[in-house]
Amino acid sequence: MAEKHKLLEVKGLTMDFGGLRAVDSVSLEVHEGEIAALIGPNGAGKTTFFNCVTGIYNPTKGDILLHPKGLPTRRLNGLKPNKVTEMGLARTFQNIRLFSDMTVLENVMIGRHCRTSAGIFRSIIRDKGVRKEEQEIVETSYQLLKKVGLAESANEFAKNLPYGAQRRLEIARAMATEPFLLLLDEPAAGMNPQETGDLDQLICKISEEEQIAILLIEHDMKLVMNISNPIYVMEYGKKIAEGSPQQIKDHPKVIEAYLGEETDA
Amino acid sequence: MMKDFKQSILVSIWFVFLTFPLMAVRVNTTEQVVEWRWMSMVWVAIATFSLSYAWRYLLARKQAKKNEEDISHGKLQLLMEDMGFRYKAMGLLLLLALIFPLVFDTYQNTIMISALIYVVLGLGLNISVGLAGLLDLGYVAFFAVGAYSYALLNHHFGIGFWSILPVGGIFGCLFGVILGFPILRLRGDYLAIVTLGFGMIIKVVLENWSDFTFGPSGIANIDKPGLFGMDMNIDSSTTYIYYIMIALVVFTILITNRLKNSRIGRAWIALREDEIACVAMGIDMARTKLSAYALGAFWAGMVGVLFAAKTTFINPASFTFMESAIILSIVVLGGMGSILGVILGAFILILLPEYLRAFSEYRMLAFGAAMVLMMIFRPQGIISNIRTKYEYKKLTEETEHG
Amino acid sequence: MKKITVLLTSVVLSFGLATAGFAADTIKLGVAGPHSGDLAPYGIPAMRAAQLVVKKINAAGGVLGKQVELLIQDDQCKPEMATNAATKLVTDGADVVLGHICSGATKAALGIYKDAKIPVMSPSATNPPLTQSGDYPNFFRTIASDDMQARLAINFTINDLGKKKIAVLHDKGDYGKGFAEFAKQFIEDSGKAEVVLFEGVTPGAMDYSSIIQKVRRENADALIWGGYHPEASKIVSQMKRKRMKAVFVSDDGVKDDSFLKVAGEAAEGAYMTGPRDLSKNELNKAAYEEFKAEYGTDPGAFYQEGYSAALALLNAIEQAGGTDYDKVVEALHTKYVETPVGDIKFDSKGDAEGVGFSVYVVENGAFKELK
Amino acid sequence: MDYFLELFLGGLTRGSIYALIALGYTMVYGIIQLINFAHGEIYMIGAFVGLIVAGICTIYGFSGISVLILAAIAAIIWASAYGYTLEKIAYRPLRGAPRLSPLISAIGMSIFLQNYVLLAQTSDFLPFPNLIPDFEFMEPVAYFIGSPELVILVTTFVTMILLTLLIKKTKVGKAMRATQQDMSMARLVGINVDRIISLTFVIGSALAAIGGVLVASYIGQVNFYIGFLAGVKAFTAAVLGGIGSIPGAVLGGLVLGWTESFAAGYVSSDYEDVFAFGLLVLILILRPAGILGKARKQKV
Repeated sequence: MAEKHKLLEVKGLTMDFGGLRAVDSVSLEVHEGEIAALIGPNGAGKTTFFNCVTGIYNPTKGDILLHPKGLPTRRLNGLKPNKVTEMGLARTFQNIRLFSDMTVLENVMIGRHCRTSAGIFRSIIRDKGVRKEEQEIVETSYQLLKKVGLAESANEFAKNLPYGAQRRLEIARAMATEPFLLLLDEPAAGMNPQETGDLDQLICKISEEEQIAILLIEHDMKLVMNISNPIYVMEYGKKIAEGSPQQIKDHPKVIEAYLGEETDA
Repeated sequence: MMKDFKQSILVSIWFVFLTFPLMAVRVNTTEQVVEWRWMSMVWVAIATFSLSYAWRYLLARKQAKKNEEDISHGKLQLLMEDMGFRYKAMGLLLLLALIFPLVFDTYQNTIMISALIYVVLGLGLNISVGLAGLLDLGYVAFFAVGAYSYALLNHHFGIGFWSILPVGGIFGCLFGVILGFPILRLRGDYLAIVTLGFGMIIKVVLENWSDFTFGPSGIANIDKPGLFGMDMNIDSSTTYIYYIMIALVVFTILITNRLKNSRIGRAWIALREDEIACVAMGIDMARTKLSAYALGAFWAGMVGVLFAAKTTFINPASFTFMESAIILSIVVLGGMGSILGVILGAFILILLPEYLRAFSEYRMLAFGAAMVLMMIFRPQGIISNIRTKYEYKKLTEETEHG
Repeated sequence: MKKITVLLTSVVLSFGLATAGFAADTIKLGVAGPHSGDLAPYGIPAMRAAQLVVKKINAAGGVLGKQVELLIQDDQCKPEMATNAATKLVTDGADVVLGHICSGATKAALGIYKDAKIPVMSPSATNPPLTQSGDYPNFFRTIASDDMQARLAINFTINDLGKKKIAVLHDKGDYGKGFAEFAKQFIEDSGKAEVVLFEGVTPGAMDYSSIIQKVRRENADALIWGGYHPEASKIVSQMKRKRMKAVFVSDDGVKDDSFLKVAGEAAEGAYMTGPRDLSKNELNKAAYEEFKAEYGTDPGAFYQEGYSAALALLNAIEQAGGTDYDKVVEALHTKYVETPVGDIKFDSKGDAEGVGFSVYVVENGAFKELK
Repeated sequence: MDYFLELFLGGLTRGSIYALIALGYTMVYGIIQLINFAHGEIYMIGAFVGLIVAGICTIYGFSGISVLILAAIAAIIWASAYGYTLEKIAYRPLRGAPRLSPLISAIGMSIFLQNYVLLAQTSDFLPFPNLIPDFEFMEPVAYFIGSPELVILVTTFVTMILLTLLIKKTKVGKAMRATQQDMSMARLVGINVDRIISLTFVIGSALAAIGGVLVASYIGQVNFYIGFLAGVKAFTAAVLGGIGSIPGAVLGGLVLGWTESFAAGYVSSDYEDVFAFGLLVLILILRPAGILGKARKQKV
């Protein structure tokens, strides 16, 4: 098998908050078709890492490079989050951030914003092109809802969805931005085993059917071990291990980190 | 039962204590007299005793509703969401609006024009506050920009109403962009204080820059809107302005409604709901905020022109923070984001005090209290935002077959 | 839904009430001014004056045998409300109007009255262009205009007090800034003194210490203040505290008992202009007693002027033999009428002849007329 | 140089009052991230209660600095009571609501309180009795600093030291700091967060009341509207210094006081407010967290 195309390349990423180093020269790569995972105990700096990659924080040091297929490489450091998303990198949030007073369908429609173009004047005039674009937005969004199994609740308020469904809605919304790399921040947090199983399948399905590479943060090792490869492990802001699930399982530092946490809890 | 009673007693004792110095005593240090008003304490006690019951009942009901989830739609709300009824109601309203001046006298028309001016102001502010969630406490500044652009251009160059009407809107818009550019990075509450500051700065400039704005004495003899050079007396020109205003309101409703249900409108609402998620979904925050702010300003500028033409005299005293507060309460009470609600809000807040002149002293007191109570018990306003229904099932079927 | 019905009913009802009620053949005297809101103290005395005059005249048989009916409208001194009030008065068929109180509101309303051919007389709008611009032939007033006040104040400061370096401050308001600008112009025209400082202060600001320091740095020997008494009290208190010797000269807005009480000792020696002392005028005494008998308190601002305006307007109708606009205006210009502010008629521009200002000084906690 | 010193002292006096009021804004904001718009009204109510007490005393023939202290105590008691009630009625039911809701509620409360005092009392300016005697020892310097200024400076200085001690040294202060850091964490370790929030309002209101009485006796008059401008300015000061930071509020107050004083002294008092707000906008653009504020990263 030929070398897979490298999509995201993070080199020596460091993020300081005042005197505190939340992420300490972490490097990581995601290739086409992969479901990569970033795991680690609470407070290891995973979410900060995500925030740096998606432009919410501007990293102190290091490079974040995006290699879209067929397009020149882009450095993401310091880019605004919306630019990052436009580039084809979408994310979900650890503590769900839906637009709670909008309907489920509208939430996904927001994801289409950066792929559509109607401006103020055209929205007022509402010419044929705009009407067609609106139709396309509704259409695509509805299809995405179907894909994540939320078509039935399209007209409900997002805040009224059950927890698991809200997580899936976040994924659908992110997918509406047409990413080639999807970053999921603890997608299984707070789910029961049944829901987690469904989510497993959904993630695999997205990866296969949509040709979207996935980088996910997970706290729960089990989910990760089933579906991801490679896995990166962080602790106290540093990367302590990387490799296949098997390698990670046997890695002494990982065992230490997780055992230590286990006794804490 | 007993517990409630005890609690209410405590509440009323507390309020008697609280209001004692301000309500029971009146010291006139100019005349050197002290006036004791013990009766007011009795009233306070009775009023707070009964209000505390109402308060607890309403809070409990709010809690219960929260648990029931989303069955909060009242009858009025449901009626309003019925499209057929809405069209009929709108048609009827428009008809009523059109025959209004034929039935009522000039005075009623003038009052109605004032109310309609506030409808447009409310709808404009609704874009930035209601839809995009940008609290603007200096909105009246844009109103002033519009009014002064007409007054000055008319005074110096004699340019007529119709040519300035769009120009006023564009000036308002431009000001929105100029002021908005540096400050829209700020978080919600900072934005509120800075816009408040801008509102005050504009007033200070209008007062001080006498060479340009004629200072506090204002500009008089502004032309009323002309109609093919016809000479109009006060009655017919009021009626004429009334119809212009109706047209402007209809125009505003049409456009804001279209914007609300567009790609841009959705981005505004998303921005209000969650800024971070919004940018993460690829929406350019600065641009979206700026567009909301500037479009809000556009309407204020436009209706400012009409205001100047209507009163024929303007001075800085018409553009105070209180005006901004009144417009804000129209939006809040009517229902943030809801076009229908804002219209209703404007009519209630402007017409009611006009017809209940006897209570006009209590007007601002009631505004303030209503703003607080609305936020607590009915944050969605009198008529909450009516959700757009998207047609998708049919389309989906079509694509699947085709 | 029920709430809405109640609301609608009340709105409809009030429409009905507002439009109903055209009485028989009467002479309608409109009265407009601030009767609520923070400026109400300036509007209510004139309104009561009109009520008292009308009561008295009606009891004596009315004007030309007709009873006088009062139409009272509140404008809160706001231009937009003033136009509403004016329209209402025109619609209700007012023959003459007593008002408005604030210059801004008056300016806004005058166009409407002009179109409807209604004579208007203000007891308090002192803004000079109201008469001097010639735009409003239907406008009259029973109070002298700001420039007269300013001229008197400046003459007094320069000629009687012999001051050379004058600082002019104002409150950025319509009245205060207008007065200050005239003062500045008259000082410059006189050639005998110079304006060393001309600035506005923010009403309601915490203190005026910096501006007071500035006045001292400029070595001003007189401070002219254009504005009202709350700020004036702050200024004189701070001047006293800073041990400043400059004299304080101001306008009618400061000649208020509150100024004496708030500023206390600091007010001693302050000069201000104000309407001529009329306590010796018989009509004025009578008007004062009437008010005292009816309301039990002192009348307040613009009572005499309001009383005089009501008398002048009704007298003009009497003289003209009807409410015809041209005849009433003619009568106002030509026929003298005895009022609490003196024996007056109106010049071609609408200013009252025979109404004037005096300079007062604060002495032992009271205003004393100087000339 | 004299002139500079005079302006400096004038700005210091004004700024220290701003600082007293700004502390209330900053403490409340630090804990519940709310601009308590009605805080200026609390200041006004403090001044009014002080006027009522002082007025009654002087009418019955008492005078002097002890009356001022009595008036201040009454002002503190009632202003605190109003602050406490304000939080309970207008803000507590809105905890967890969208950010805009409590802010609008606060604006509503501000309008309400203003008009409440207007209707219950009067719209006129009422003279505040002159209770601060001219100290003999101040006579040589009375030229640029008077006794009232001295009283204001000393009082604010002492108040701020007491406040610092309260926050740094006492158990309550620790609980307040903990709640400010992380409300849910504070709740977990057994701090009664609701009570701490109430307490914050009470302390903030007490400070505003002190400011109110000081200003009233300094400028000698009170009316229902004095809270609006003072509140806006004090809030500006709090934001300048870095909202949420207590030393920041003090610094912000002083910086604002000096800005206004020097602007009026060296440029023109016509545009005093423009300078104040211009400075605010400038600071917010250059340093959004204020002079001493820490950039508070929102948790994502």
